[in-house]
Amino acid sequence: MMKRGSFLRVLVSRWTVLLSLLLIALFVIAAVFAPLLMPYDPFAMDLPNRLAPPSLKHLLGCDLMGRDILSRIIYGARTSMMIAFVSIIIGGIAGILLGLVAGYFGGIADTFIMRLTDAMMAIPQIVLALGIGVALGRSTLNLMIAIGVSSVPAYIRMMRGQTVSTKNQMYVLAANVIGCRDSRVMYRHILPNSISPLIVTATINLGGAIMAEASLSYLGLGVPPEIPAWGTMVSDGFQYIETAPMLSIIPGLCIMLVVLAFNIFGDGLRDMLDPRVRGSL
Amino acid sequence: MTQYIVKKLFQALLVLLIVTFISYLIMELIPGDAVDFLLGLEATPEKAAALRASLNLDKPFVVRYFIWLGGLFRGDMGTSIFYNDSVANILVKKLLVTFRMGFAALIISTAVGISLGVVSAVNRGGFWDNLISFFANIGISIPAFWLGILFIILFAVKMKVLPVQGYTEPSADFWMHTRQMVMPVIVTAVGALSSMVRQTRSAVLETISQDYVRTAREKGLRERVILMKHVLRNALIPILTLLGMQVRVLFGGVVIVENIFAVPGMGRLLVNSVFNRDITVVQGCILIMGVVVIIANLLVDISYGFVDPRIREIKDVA
Amino acid sequence: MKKLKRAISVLLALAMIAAVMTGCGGSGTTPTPASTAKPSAAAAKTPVYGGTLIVSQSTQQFEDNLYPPTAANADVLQNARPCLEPLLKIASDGTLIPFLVKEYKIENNGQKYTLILQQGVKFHDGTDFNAEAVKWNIEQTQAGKIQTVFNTVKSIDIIDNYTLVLNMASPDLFLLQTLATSLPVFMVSPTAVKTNGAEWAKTHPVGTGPFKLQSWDYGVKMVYVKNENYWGKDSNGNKLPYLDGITFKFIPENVTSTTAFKNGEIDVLRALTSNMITSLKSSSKVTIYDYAFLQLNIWYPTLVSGSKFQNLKVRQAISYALDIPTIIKSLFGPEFDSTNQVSYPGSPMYNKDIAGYKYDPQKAKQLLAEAGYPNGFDATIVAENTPENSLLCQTIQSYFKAVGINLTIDLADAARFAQSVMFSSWGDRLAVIPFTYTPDEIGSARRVLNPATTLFRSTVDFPEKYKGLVTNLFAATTADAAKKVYADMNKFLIDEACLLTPIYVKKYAVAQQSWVHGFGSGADGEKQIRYWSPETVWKEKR
Amino acid sequence: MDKTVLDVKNLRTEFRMRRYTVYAVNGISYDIHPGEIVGVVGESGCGKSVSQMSTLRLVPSPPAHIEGKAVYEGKAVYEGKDLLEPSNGEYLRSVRGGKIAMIFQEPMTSLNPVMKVGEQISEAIRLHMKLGASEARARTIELMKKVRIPDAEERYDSYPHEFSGGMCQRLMIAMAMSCDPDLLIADESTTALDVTIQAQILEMLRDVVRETQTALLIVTHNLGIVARYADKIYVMYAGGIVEYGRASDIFTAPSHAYTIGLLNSVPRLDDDKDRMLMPIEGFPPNLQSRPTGCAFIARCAQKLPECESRPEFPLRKVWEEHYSSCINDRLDRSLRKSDTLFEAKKLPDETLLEISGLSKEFPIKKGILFKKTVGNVHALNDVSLRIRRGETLGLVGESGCGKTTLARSILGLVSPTCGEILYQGTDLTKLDKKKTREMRREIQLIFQDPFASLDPRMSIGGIIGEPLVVHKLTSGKTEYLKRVEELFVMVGLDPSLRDRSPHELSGGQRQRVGIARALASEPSFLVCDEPVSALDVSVQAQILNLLERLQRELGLTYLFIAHDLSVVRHISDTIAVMYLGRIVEQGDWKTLCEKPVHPYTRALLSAVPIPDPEVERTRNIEAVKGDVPSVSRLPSGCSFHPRCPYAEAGCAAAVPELREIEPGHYVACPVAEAARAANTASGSS
Repeated sequence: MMKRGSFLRVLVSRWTVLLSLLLIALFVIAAVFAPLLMPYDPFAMDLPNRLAPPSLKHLLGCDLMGRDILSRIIYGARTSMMIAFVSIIIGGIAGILLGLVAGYFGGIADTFIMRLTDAMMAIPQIVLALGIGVALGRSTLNLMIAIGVSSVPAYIRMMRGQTVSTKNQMYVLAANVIGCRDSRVMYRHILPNSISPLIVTATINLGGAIMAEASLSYLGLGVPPEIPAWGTMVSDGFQYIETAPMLSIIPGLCIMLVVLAFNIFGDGLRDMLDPRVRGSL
Repeated sequence: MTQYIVKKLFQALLVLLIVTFISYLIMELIPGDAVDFLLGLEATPEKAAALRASLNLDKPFVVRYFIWLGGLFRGDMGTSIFYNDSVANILVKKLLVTFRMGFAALIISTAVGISLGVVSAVNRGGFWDNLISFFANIGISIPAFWLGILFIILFAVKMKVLPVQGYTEPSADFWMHTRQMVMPVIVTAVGALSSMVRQTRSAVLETISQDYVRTAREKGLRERVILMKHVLRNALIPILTLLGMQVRVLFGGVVIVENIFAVPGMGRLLVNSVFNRDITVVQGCILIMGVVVIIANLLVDISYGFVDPRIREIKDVA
Repeated sequence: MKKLKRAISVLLALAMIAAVMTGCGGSGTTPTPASTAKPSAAAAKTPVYGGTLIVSQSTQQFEDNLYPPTAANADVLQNARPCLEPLLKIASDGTLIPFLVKEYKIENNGQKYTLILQQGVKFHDGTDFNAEAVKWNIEQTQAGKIQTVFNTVKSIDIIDNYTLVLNMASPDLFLLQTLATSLPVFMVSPTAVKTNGAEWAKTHPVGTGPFKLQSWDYGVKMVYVKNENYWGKDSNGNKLPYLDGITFKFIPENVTSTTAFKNGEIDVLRALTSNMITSLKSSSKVTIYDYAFLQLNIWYPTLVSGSKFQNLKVRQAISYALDIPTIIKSLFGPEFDSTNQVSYPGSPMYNKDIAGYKYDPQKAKQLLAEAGYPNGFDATIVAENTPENSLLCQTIQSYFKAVGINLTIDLADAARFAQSVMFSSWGDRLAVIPFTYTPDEIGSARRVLNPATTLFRSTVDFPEKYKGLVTNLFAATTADAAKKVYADMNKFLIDEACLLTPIYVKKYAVAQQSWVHGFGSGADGEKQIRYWSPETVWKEKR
Repeated sequence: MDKTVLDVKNLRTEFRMRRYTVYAVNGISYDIHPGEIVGVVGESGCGKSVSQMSTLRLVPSPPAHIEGKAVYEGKAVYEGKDLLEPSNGEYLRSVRGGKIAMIFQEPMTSLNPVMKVGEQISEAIRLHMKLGASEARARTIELMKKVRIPDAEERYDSYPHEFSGGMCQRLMIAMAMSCDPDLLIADESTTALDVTIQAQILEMLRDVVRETQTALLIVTHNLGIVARYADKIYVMYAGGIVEYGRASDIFTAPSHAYTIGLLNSVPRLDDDKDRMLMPIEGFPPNLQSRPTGCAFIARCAQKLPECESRPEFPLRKVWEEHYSSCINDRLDRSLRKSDTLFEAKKLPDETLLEISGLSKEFPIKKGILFKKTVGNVHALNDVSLRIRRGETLGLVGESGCGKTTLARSILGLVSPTCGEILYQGTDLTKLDKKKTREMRREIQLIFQDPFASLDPRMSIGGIIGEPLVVHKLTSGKTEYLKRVEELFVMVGLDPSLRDRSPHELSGGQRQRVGIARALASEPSFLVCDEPVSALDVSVQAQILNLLERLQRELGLTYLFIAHDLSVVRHISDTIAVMYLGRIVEQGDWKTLCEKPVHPYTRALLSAVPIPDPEVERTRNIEAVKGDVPSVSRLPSGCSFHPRCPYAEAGCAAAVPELREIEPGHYVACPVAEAARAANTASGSS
């Protein structure tokens, strides 16, 4: 990898990447320090000012149960981020292992895993997630499992391609020549060299996971109702779109901005980690 | 070439079989079945048992799957528990609706996507490139249903230009049909369009840096000729691969959009059936979605043969 | 697919509970609708012919079966009303209106009924509507086992082509009232069903109605066109129906349907939710019929061994902990009402001297302490996954937190709710369960508040005293006797055993464009929203 | 000779990247006359290719992602017009491909894979010569015949992937010559080809150029090619011309320290065995800083005190038409003898490795589900070899001759179809997985591509130390670090590089890391698979000397595989020549190089140009007909007979046996002696 200093300096050189980095930082800070930043308790009901418009007291107004929208958005960041990261981890780990095995050993293992992946890829991700979600029932953990499992095929396909191309490199042959076992070759040589495409896919999928959470909650499968999550807030806010549009528009906007930030950052990262490009930035 | 096609066909059939097994397995895992739902509180144990037997719900999961599969080979996709009508004739109407919308979205996203992708790749780093890439990035980040509702408020409520919902057969009233289809098609197409632009751009950039493009330039050909005859023909291969994937993305989009705009398509039927535990209809929908996606990929694989001579005579040298 | 759609689905599932009307001599009087709507100015204007009425509601969930003898779903059958007609109609004040049956005579204390039929009426397939057809329809309904209104009919004699006599096994003075108000018994052409079979009949209703079913796309659209040779005439002799056709449109997304209504694309929007009402209130005439059809209660699993809810004090503490009136007033729309018992304020069955539990958090805390839970306990509440339930549970959760109970919410989708709550023990959890008044309160009470139903059999332990009251309810022959027993049952359930905590009562709300007349209030004063008469509806030219 | 085709006046090309600039070409001037052949020589990174591209303003197509732009200064005058003038853009486009044509290094990737070959050639003709489609097609076919492409009519419509490397290069030449250019630039056009094919192509190119009086500019790093073909030679270093002059003067009186260093570091077929290669120490310059003074000063062994102080070094006249920028006019040009006596290397006759009857076939499978074999690739057939301890066996052969498959079989990476490999008595082919892995300590491999064979994600120390960890050769951290340090020193690497990653090192340093890694498990047998062919000439010498020193110090045995005969002759004790999976001739280095018997060995030897114009003037090349046949359809009998000038009827019938015509000298050709006799009679050595 490039020396630490120049890596960041180069990454930040493109203003769009800088902006997206800022947005992601904001999102992470909001998620981690949620309890400190929230002006009100996101669960506290205050029936008199139900659907109150934005005011000085409540910057973004109140939702249908009189809870402060700003606090719920901040807390929602935590839930959405947690869901995004955990589902990435679930999808990623399963995908990497299966992809690695399929790519490295080839033969029947490869055909079996790849045909299974093709089959799961033939079903749209939202339908897969819906099926799994309904099977498990409505809870935050189940939602994460649903999004994670339905994103596994994408990781398998990416990891297998990467393993097949890395496997034919000379340094992998060299590792065999000096007597490494298959397992050592995989985790010591093939995995580290597939890290960069993996990180890029993960960042772009982070955005995808947040959107999946939103779509699933629209279809009725989101997190338990009292826990604020952006997707649920958008779908619950639908009913009152004419009377209180803020209820849906703001969380929708947050989702878009964060997903946009992750995508731009993902692109920037890919250019950064691509050796051919590194020289020119 | 034919050998290559036959090989791909075999693979497609195998994958389709696995698709049906996966969807049957998921439906099996979902607790509760249509019978309790249907009979309501009047469910006397004998009545429930009788209905379950008639629908083969009492048999073990694997047996039921093979009965369904057997039926499939005889061309009968089973009867819907809910609408007690054959799945085929429920699906046929809904299929047309979804295909019309999906196909229109595919055409738009492909045509516009590829041309914008090429434009932004050709003047790399220029104004147009940044502008197109920026909007493409936004395009993939917007959740479909949120955009749908924004469209409804903007066009239907405030500007009262387009009808809010509903679906009229094109044969009945073509003008009304198109007006109703404008918003759903655009909302479905946005996501697919944006990812198409991004992928075409990287495919074209990759091809521009190849040696034969330098040779073409060295031959003194005009830039436009180089782009058309040399760059695009070679960039077509990765773009085709992407096209196969687009069909899957569009089906996902359609499921959401049909619910917002009350379009009676297959996506909405599928979601309802999952919640109604109407297994045969779910199987029918997923089977058709699977078939379409697999056929799309098959067509893409075959078109490789025409575009790239190297693939035509595949010899598997061990 | 919107969550709200499943709310309707549960209501309809429970409407089926009301489907089976048992017992004899039920009071049969319909609840007096105190219509909050302004008397419609339509009466002054003269009806105009032509136009198609577009009626819309959220997608209904259930088996699309329009063959009366085997149809189990009242709302679905309502959609067949334009082409199928009942023998008799009933006015809002309970008086019977002759329709297909021109006259009727009741002899020897309800043992014998003579029905004289309207003459010159033809089914849509051209065959005659005569005594033979009515006899066949009644026999089919008895065989269908879904509707029980004719169970007590021993035999039917055909006197002549247009008169028939029903001999009752036991005296039943209210047969015709029940017939008019229970799950509608529509007349279907026997020849059509005999030739094409019952399965075909489910999707091809052939009746005597003012319109014919042209096309039906399940869960999407039903299109009716005018029946040219319809038998009916209006009060001053002109031919009916006024409209050229009626189209039912099912739109899952509320926002979409409300916006379409405001744009004038839809004439009548049925089954409104509270937020639809708030958004529609500003723009057009919204009629809320004071016809309550559903109540939601929290039930306690007293039969589950070791459950904390077996302790009466805990149940009472929970009742005191909830400030139901404020919740309803602030969170839910005008079509909701709070009540302290199974019945509702507007209903004749309402028992005034039930104390109920006023909102008193201190008392709740004190009761909890006495019951051995000084700093509260953990609990779970299970409800069906609808927007209203989600709203309700979150509110209950915060009220519970105030008294130390921390509640987790388990929202299950319709099928999972049916499987895990309705038909088996729902374990040591609170359950939010609806109770419907359709078609009449006493009938529902007999069926639902009955310890033997699958709903309560395995989870709620009803004391002996209560079981005695239920047997009396079945035995009550006169309306007043049944009413007395029902009141005692209510008193026991709430004040003595506190086996449930009522939450809200929901009324049926319909939005109607100003140019639509005769939809809610029929020309003959019939305020029934659920059993409307399509032939007298008409639209102004726009 | 008076009219200049192209006159370039201090051409300067810089790549302006976002944060730094690469000074690729720093003000070079040269001119070329019709019919003249000019050679431009230099190591990689000296700007020889970039300068040619710049004259035609062909942005040297950096990978599309690089946003850098090429900035040109100076003039390139052609027919009176300066091509670099932006306003002449349209004119330049008409010149490109028409009047000035180029041939590139990688023939296979320079042709559009999805377009018919003939079309790609006629495309240029129609553009520049304004000919109709049918005339263009006729002209293309005629050109294809001219560059000797068999059955040109049919091959017009076939695709690039159906041609071999050599054939593709011929197509590129046809394309370049298609519009009768005035100047043809061959940019490393034969580097990727085999020696015999390279000889064919260059000979043909020279005849075509002489015949059409086109000017030819050959850009290469191979001094031999330049010596044989070029009239005038320019020597480039770090983006500038350090010396130029007539070919004979440059070789007889090199007057720049760098040129001398180059000449002394190149092994020659005709130099005596104990000659010591004198490598240029250090590694190529970093082009990211603007050069001042003499760029070669860092590596110059004969620099004078004032070399440091002088600001710039113009080209000064040293001889008639011979200019150099080196100010030291008393340069020592002598070759130094190696201080070790090679003859002294007596070889014990203890056999370390014995290969007998080894063959390997890769089946070609076809079919849908159940793959059936339709053909066989005969990689090796019936190879037998003996290598004694401490000996270096050179294995020479062109691409497709099976030398890499042989190397991989010895290492157990490929399991042979039949035959056995005895290593100190144990047969490697019969070992199970675990035992083969243990044997890996004994036998190690050095790779050709130094960059690709090092894991980019690991540090240098980690790479070298990995065998120690894998075989648990050291117990404890300190002993591990000490052993790693020892290995660094052994191969001449600075231990402080331990934490750097491979891409920060030069080619030579990376190859040393490869060698250190191989030595970590103290092997006694090293297989070197083309260890130096990817390196620059000067660095090549460093590695060869290192290998020789290690052999002496550690008593290693080498199997040295290469396609460059001069390198193999320099380092090996005995040499074996392979052709299409068979050993055709084997013998000690002296007899094989000086008295070759097998026609293929002789063709190989004569195809290698010697970096000395006088020798090259008189030598004619034993031309070899046609192209290497495909490995899946081997010709019957002796597989060389279709291309062998002395082939007789018998050759096609039986597969010739490897027979011992002299002690230690084996040959697999029945007519070998007669052919040699006939040949010596005709007076060529």
